[in-house]
Amino acid sequence: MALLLDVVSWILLSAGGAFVFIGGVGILRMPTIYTRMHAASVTDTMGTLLILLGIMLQAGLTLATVKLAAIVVFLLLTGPTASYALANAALLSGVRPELTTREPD
Amino acid sequence: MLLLFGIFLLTLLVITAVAIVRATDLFVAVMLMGIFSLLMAANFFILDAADVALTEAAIGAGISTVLLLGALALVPNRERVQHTGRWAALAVVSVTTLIIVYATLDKPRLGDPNAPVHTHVAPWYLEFTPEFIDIPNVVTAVLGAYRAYDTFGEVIVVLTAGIGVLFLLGLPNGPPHTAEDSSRTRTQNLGHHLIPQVVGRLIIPFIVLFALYVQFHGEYGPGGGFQAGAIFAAAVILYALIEGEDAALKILSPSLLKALMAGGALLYGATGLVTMLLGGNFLDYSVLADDAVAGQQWGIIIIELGVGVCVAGVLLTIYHAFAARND
Amino acid sequence: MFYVATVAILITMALAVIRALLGPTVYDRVLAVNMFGTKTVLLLAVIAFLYGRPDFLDLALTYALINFIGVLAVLSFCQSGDHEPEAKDQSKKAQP
Amino acid sequence: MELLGLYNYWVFAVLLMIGFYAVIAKANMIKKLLGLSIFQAAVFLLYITMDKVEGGTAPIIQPGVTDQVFSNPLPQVLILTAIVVGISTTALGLAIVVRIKETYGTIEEDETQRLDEQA
Repeated sequence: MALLLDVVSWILLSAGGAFVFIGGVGILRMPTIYTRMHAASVTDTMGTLLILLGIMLQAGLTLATVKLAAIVVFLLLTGPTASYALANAALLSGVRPELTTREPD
Repeated sequence: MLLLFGIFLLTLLVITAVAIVRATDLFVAVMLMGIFSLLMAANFFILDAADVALTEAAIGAGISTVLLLGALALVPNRERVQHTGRWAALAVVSVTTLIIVYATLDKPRLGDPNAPVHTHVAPWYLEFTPEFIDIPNVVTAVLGAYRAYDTFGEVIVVLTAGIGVLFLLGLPNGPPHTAEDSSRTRTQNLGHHLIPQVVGRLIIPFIVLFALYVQFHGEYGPGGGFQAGAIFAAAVILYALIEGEDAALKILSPSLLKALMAGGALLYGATGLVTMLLGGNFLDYSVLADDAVAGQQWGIIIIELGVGVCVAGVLLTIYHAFAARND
Repeated sequence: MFYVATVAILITMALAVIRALLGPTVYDRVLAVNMFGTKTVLLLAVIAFLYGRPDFLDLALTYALINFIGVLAVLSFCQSGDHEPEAKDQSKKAQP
Repeated sequence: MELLGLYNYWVFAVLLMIGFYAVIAKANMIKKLLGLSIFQAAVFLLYITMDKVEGGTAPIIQPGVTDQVFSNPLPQVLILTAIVVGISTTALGLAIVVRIKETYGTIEEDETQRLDEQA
């Protein structure tokens, strides 16, 4: 049982790490601000969820798990809000999304 | 392994600091200060200073950015590029850096248990706190009881800074704006942005609750008055951002804020006077209860409350002072 | 087992810092700061468990609760009108 | 490995001087204040580096756990209060800068000095 928990949380942590890393590559390599925002916010949600779930499995039924669950809930609420506010601020100041595909350089 | 993580984070810290100094757009510099603060908090945590990391988190994760942006809205955002004296300054700085690095070669290595700093008073604190004060968090014990004079001084400095900002900028006086100003207010806040408003309203109670937890759990885990005051101030600032200045000032009016500022410091000082009246020394809490240990615990809880109220009052006063200038 | 996740988070933090330094618009930097904040929450949570002191999750909770206030402040700073951030210097590139 | 134990102090030295450079070489007053914040953060780092003990943990006593090594609580107390004092004094500095802007119309140090000399 303990071994199974370890294996599952290992998988969750590694997958979460992979998502987080993909988000990092996305924020660096995507061409415009809105695409970068997309890469960052989507992978943020998934990576956060997986990593914190993996830690939760290790913590077991303790106060720490409750706190981790609270962190997950608050991050799921505030992350998209921050993305919304940021996209709005960018749009307000006149950075337009690029709707056509660009010729590869 | 954790040592390597620390080195990695410290390197990022240096890179960010260089970028802050090089940025010509002050808005960019303020944003980079956000990253700088996050890195500092992570480093503090890796260096086993949970309380300090929590303080940096509470201050850096909202309040410092908000205050800097509040000031930046009142001054030009762009730094004028000038080149006079750059090389002289660079030379001075480089030479001094080398001298300090040379001086550090004699410092004890990181984590050396025989370093002089660990052999003087710290072992005494760690050994006798369970006996004299009996709370798990030694940092809170040192802050509230052993070095209470020191902390009182710091609270007075915070209060003085708040009074100074009041003298320089002032708070809006009189009743908050009414109907004829409401059109102006609507464009000032984020009220027409539905998502931040809904999420903000949902999350503000939790932030206040968490501030209370940090305030009263500070004897058992990381936390205390300084952190709780900052977190509470962050909650009210969030309210002001989504509902508008006037709504926030209606709840915590300028006169109430001034009362909180002074009252928190006064509570701290009054505790000291009470202990003197009861026959002890200034801020020697042993006389507050029949049992000396229980008295110490009561004293710490009371002065932490005073610290929290004072810090929250000062930070909110400063925020409102900058926001009021923005009209 | 926490080390894999920690290393991934640290590398991502470095990538976010690079984006914050490169810009080109101020909003890229704000995005990087925000992402860096989420990654710090994760890092603090993971390190709390690496140290075996799960009671230090309070720190991660603090950031999870109040880190987005900074971005909201940026939004209200931007919409207050005459103080448009001037660093649209290279943002023309992003416009068609 | 022996020298890596000093890395924190070197970062302290470099950060301190980066902040100092901003204070002496930049004319913009907000930039000077940001430099001062970096300077301050460097000092925080120095103190917190000194509190670390090899194999130690934060000085919060866990019930039922004995023979734990704790890091030094004293530097933590000093820095904890200093962080809050730091933000308050930075805010005071920002307030002064705002008033200078209202009086002189600029926040560049050399321009305010020139205006002073003309007056």
